[in-house]
Amino acid sequence: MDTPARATVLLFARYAELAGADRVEVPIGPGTDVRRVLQGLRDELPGAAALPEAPLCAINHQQARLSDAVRPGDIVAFLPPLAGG
Amino acid sequence: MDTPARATVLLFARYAELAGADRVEVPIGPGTDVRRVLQGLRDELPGAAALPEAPLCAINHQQARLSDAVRPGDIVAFLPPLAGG
Amino acid sequence: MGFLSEHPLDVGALAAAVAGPGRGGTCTFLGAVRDHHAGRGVVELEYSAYGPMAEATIGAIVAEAERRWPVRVAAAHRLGRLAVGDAAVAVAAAGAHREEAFAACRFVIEELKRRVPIWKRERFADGTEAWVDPTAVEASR
Amino acid sequence: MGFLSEHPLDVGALAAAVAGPGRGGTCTFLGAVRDHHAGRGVVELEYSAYGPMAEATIGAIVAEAERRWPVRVAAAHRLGRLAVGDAAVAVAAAGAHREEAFAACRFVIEELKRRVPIWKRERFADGTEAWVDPTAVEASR
Repeated sequence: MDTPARATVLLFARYAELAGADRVEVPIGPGTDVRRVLQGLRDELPGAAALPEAPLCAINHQQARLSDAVRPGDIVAFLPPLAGG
Repeated sequence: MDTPARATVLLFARYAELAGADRVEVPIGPGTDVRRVLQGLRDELPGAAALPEAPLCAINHQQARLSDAVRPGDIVAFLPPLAGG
Repeated sequence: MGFLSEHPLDVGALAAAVAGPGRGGTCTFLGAVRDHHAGRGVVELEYSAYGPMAEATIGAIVAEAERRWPVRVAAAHRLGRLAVGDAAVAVAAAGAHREEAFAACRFVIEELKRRVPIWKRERFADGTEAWVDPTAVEASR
Repeated sequence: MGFLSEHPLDVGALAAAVAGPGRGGTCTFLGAVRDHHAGRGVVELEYSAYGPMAEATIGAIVAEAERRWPVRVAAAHRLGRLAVGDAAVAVAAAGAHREEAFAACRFVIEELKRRVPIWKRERFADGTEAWVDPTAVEASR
């Protein structure tokens, strides 16, 4: 049997603190989008329930939308409000 | 007999080149204004005839008008178009 | 040229990097850690970044500025712990005339703040700490 | 702080002079001698000034900027012979926020160019020389 397809989730700054993790491997199936990945995090990590409904997100280091598809091997990132400068 | 009242005229940059002098003592009388000082320069220094009719001018290091009065001991300056920076 | 750095920023080096005999105007901006924020005393900041995305975004912003104006631009953002007065972000833009140097420098610092995935945690004079959320802070400025 | 100088300008020193723990944003402008002007190759410039009036005017412009915005400002203008790339004028403005730092820096360079009695003579690549008259030059920029 194949190992299930996976994506990597990165969490930063306050979101990493809330979730208690800054990097999580998640299983993905056909039709998985960023929103479903976020929902999966909430189900797996109690602290992730405190993440907002619609955080900034990225796929493979590029800004993305919650409705964008996630493919095996993708790196999905959830970004708190930016505070550089 | 008193020595005549005088003012000092300063010329800069292109105006000094035209007039062939950068500092001139000029006699002044009652009612002398900057315009009359300029006319006096034209009469005394052949090259000064090439100065414009209404150059920028200053009295005692402060911008002035051609109609401003010139008093004994004043420093009158005629300034080519400014080109700092 | 755009990059992240764990070491102190040198805005003079950025300005030198964009200088050239045809570029008579250089505008720089240096953002340093202030001793106060939203009415509270600040003693230290810690910056963290989503490194690959942040570097790519800084590079994209620099390239946008260089397309939009006839300028050369360099920009850098510091990461790690910074004390009050330490430089957090530096931008230099040079062009033939001052208009484009000012415009490009301002554009780059605005876009850096808006688009680069960097976060900062403030330690206050009273010993507490907090992540900075500019979306919450604007009202109190 | 505003002054004329016969020696090379150091914009970093001006920026350091206006820095402070509450001033998180510093904008600088450095104007350097370009290798071309109005379509001609330039090899050297010579700046001269009406010294007392120029120093007083630079000081007045700095004071105006510091009254108009919550900033500290330093400005300096070079005199004498300059080669291509040499700094002719430098301005630094620091405030709590970048808006006032940019606005004050821009104001000061514009006013310096408009109001300070300084003149420049250009030596061109073809060996000729001429006084710069900005009132004549604007049309050819």
